[in-house]
Amino acid sequence: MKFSGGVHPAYHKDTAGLQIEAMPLLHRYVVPIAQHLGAPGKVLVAKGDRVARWQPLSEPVGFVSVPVHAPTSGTVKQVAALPHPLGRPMLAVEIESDGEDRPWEGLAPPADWRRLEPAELRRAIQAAGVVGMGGATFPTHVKLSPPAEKKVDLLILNGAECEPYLTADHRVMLEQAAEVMEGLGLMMRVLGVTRACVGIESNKPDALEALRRACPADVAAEFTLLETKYPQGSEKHLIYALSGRRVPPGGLPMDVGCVVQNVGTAVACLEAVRDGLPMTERVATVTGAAINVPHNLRVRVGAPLLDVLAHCGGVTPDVGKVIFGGPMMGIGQFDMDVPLIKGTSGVLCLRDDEAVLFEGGPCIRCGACVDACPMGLVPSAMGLIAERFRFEELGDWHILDCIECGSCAYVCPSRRPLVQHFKRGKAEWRDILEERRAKTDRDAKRAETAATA
Amino acid sequence: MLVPTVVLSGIGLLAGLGLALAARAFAVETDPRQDRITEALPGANCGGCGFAGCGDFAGAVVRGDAKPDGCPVCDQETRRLVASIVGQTVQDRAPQVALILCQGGDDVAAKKYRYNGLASCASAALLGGGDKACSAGCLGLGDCQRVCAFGAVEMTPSGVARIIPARCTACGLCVAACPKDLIKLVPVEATIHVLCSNHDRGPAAKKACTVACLGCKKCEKSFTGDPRIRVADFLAYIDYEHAPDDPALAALCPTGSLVYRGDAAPAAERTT
Amino acid sequence: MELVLLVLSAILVNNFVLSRFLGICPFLGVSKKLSTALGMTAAVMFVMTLASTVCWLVFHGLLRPYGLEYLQTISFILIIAAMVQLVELALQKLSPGLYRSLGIYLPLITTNCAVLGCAVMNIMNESSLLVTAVFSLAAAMGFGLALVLFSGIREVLALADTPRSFRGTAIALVTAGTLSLSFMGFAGLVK
Amino acid sequence: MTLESGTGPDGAPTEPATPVAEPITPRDLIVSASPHVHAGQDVPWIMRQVLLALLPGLLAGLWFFGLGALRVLVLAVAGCLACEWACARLVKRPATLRDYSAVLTGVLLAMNLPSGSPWWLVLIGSAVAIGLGKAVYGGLGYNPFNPALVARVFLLISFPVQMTTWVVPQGPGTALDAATGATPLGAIKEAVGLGRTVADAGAPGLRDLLVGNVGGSFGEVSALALLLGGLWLLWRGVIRWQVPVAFMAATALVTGIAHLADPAHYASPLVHLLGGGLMLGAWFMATDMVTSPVTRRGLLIFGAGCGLLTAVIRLWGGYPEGVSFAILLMNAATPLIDRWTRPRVFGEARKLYREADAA
Repeated sequence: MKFSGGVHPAYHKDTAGLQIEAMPLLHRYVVPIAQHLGAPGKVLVAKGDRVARWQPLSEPVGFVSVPVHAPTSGTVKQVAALPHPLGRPMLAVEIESDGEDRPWEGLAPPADWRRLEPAELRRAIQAAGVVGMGGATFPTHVKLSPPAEKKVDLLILNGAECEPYLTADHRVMLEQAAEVMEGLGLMMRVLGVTRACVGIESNKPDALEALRRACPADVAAEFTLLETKYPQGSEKHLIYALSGRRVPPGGLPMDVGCVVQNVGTAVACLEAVRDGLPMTERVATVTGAAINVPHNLRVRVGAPLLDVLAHCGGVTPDVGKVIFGGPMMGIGQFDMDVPLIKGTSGVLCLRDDEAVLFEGGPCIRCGACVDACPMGLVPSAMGLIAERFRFEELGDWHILDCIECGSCAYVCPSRRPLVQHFKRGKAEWRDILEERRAKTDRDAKRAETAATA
Repeated sequence: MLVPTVVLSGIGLLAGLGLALAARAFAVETDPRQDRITEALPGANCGGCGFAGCGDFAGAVVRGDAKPDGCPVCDQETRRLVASIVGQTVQDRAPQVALILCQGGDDVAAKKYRYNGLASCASAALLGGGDKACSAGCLGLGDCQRVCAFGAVEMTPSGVARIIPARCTACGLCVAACPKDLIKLVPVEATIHVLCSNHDRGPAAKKACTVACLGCKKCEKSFTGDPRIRVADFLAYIDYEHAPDDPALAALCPTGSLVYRGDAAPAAERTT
Repeated sequence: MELVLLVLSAILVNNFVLSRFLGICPFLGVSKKLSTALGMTAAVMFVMTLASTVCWLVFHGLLRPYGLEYLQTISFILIIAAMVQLVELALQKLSPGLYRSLGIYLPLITTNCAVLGCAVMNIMNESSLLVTAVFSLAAAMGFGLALVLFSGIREVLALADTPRSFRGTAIALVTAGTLSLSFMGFAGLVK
Repeated sequence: MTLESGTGPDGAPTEPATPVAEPITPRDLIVSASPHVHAGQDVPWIMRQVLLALLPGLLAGLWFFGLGALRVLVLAVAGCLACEWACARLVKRPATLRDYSAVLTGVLLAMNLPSGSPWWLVLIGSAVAIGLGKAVYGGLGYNPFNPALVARVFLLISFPVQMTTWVVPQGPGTALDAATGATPLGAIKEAVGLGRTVADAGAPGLRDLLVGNVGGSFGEVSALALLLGGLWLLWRGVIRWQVPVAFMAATALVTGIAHLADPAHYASPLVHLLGGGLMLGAWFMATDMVTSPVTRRGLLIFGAGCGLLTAVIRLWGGYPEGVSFAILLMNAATPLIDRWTRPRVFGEARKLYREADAA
């Protein structure tokens, strides 16, 4: 089934043919404690400590929290607020590598996922610090623990990789097809579902073929080649495209009985159980016109951006933007010291003349954004409202349903920074809701005291 | 003469009777105190009290949702009047003025990237805290100026906000609007201010901005006994309860982040 | 057929606001929001229809038999004022939100030339009671149509980057003028 | 800033694959919100496309009305540009001459005027279009009414004589003081008004209507050329099909019913479709993005409303031509249409998922 809206950006999947190459060991790594959505863990190490590879640097606090692990062995140089891909400095552990890459003795023993209970698997996945690798970085074990009242019957494996430029998932599907499918089977076991759908955009038929061939007999998966259209990889739209189910506004995939997992996440889950190895590396695409030698890199989490760029031959002098993630939803970077983290699916280096400059011209009401919005919103009107700072009206326009996919700004002929409007608008609207809730609570409390008095 | 009089008064009587009945059917209780409070208030509907305009605030006072001295704009007399309408008394409080604790314009403060986007501080702050290399620098996009109902904020040519004390009513809207928390309400009489909010260590602060407070403690050490300026976390703070009033203090500061704005200062810089 | 043409004429061709330029005060005053405009339309429809009918009854039943035509204006105003008071009382009770947003414009219906004009016009045209009622309702609907269209535009205009000197009533008047221009396209549609 | 080179597993430093060209200092990078790429279209591009699409109609008009038409065109475009510049100066904003919107307004205005219009009429029209139609609202994007049409209707009501003095087309050599005659629709209206039939009006045949060898505003006469331009716009994705299709369908429907009921007094729908300013209106004026709804459903309603009002005014109103009025009226209704045709939010209300699907 096809969803309405969406756009067809130039795909630039030039790195699709490049084998994944392991990044050499670096002198230093900066491992942020917060690499996932949810509560950051509690730091376990202090300055001067010796750590081994895969040793936990933090422990989860609460359920929606995962630990981070040392990418290599060495000495903790500092635990401090250091540059973070999200923009503001955040607590991180800086490790000076000793070059030995000595593994940690406390690793969990390898195990066969087919013999473990779902609860044990979930524990292993959380302990390994596995998060969604599509970019949202939601802790995987939480997604694999639907509450009892939500009956999940379908696991969807997201191999759409609809962001232009990025080919990391594509390469993982080609080179680690067997592990992807094993990981899928593992996650199906955790969820207790018998049905799985694999969705891949039609520009990657080879990936679909590889996965189909690698599918073990005991994993019941359906394979679908999806229309190549952005944002095909968005959870809600992928679910609709594969099953026809529509996640209600404000709802979660599990509200329609689905769980969506990225292909990279499947491999990470498998490695966590089969090999007992925590998540300390990922595949990231380093590409763009401003990078000298594009790569699909297997890079350890915490590798500083500058070293990654240097490994790829450095950037050209006319570099204008360095983006973590894809060009549609990625985050622009300005500090060369930020580390690549679990959610970094790629590093995109755009030339100065390629970088879109928002001009914020007047909206000419052409309606292109309305046609492009995959969520059925009216970005033109919302942008105007936000531009006049009338945030209290944005709720009527379903601002919270905006998935910030960028389709509207991509087509806007006036180059209006619509996504920035909506990010701000969402934050302001949440504040307003919070205030209203507090006020109703106050009123209720007063009514109560008045009643008792 | 009789007929027209009878006809007119007849119509009038009938209408009056109908209205009287209607008034009974649609009777609504209103609190006359709300109108009196609304009349007493300045009527600028600036929203500084946190309610939607003066009328809304008056209603909140009558219902007990707001304190009678909750209007930050009006003078002491009005506050007393409002309080007396609802049968309360209010404490006097010292007149205040807003102050922007940053003077890092483009001429003195470094930038960490080329910003491209909306001309609003709060929107820019979403992108790594804004383009100023100083993590506590004024972004210069004028959110405070936009919310001020009294035209009391101006942007200097170098791109940093400045309060025009004569117009400031200390309503506090700009304080809430600044995403970098750079605006504070200070007593009008205070003359010495630290116009910096950067908590970085000296070298880092200096690299980001030449007028940053380095936390060198020269000002703090100039006091014998109980200092009225204290440095905490590499930033100097004025003790506004016992505000110092000595033009010579400002000369101690190596970067110029400690300023004197009293009577002895040039007219354009005075706050009192 | 006669009545249908009458209704069309009152709504489109001889629109009270856009062709006769009556009732401009509330047209400009309460057109900032669509919801308020709809409330005002309802209020005016009620007052206009009822007031015109009652005025007709008073005129033909009282004033003319006694030769008191010269009392027309004052007695009509009296009736209209009473109607408006009634609406005001009812609104305050039934829809306090609308009551607040209409504000001063609600009592000002009393001095709304459209309402008085409608009542007087019916007398001048020697209309029958039925025609009076229908014409008044249609006229009020015409007023409402103009008001609702206009409020829709003004809601959008509030988001526009209008030059400072034209903000508010100035741009509203320009818009109303253009709207009036386009309504002239209906000229000659009836009769 | 210096680069740290990588170290191999044995701890020995390894050289980067290729030397690094230039170390980038962070402040050189651009940071903006996502997305970081763009489809490429911009406002001047759209305006240029519309201008290009107008070319066939424009050339046809110039062919039939000659120098007079050219004079009107040049005056209108120059007037609009000058006005745009002056207005920008007045409100102290940067002049936006380069987005071609003023040129487009000028061309559209010219095409809506008789080729024999006196120079002052054209200049007043330009001033009204840009000044009253656009600049007072804050410029491009904020005007609720189509500027060219505001000017045309303004002129039509203020100067009815000059605005209805139609030059008879005589090819490129048409003299400036050429003979005048009626438009086809005007002739029909007059004949019917005098109690005669449509056939008595002696209106030109469909072929002349199609190529444009008839009296009228100089840019509206050639239905075929305008249709070609419109289709090209559609193919380029500049306009959406809903407006022209709904516009023409509604006009054809209403005039068709009237024609079937009384062919003697109501002209055939083909005459209505090809005659007057309908093609120009449906493809180029009603499709103006700023003044039409943003949703496709809204555009359908908008187009149908334009068509309906056009037909009603033409058949029963006082004016022989109703396209301008109809579009202006629907412009006024656009905010309401937008409000009531908001698309459904993904996943809202209609729930496709039921327990049965899960099984």
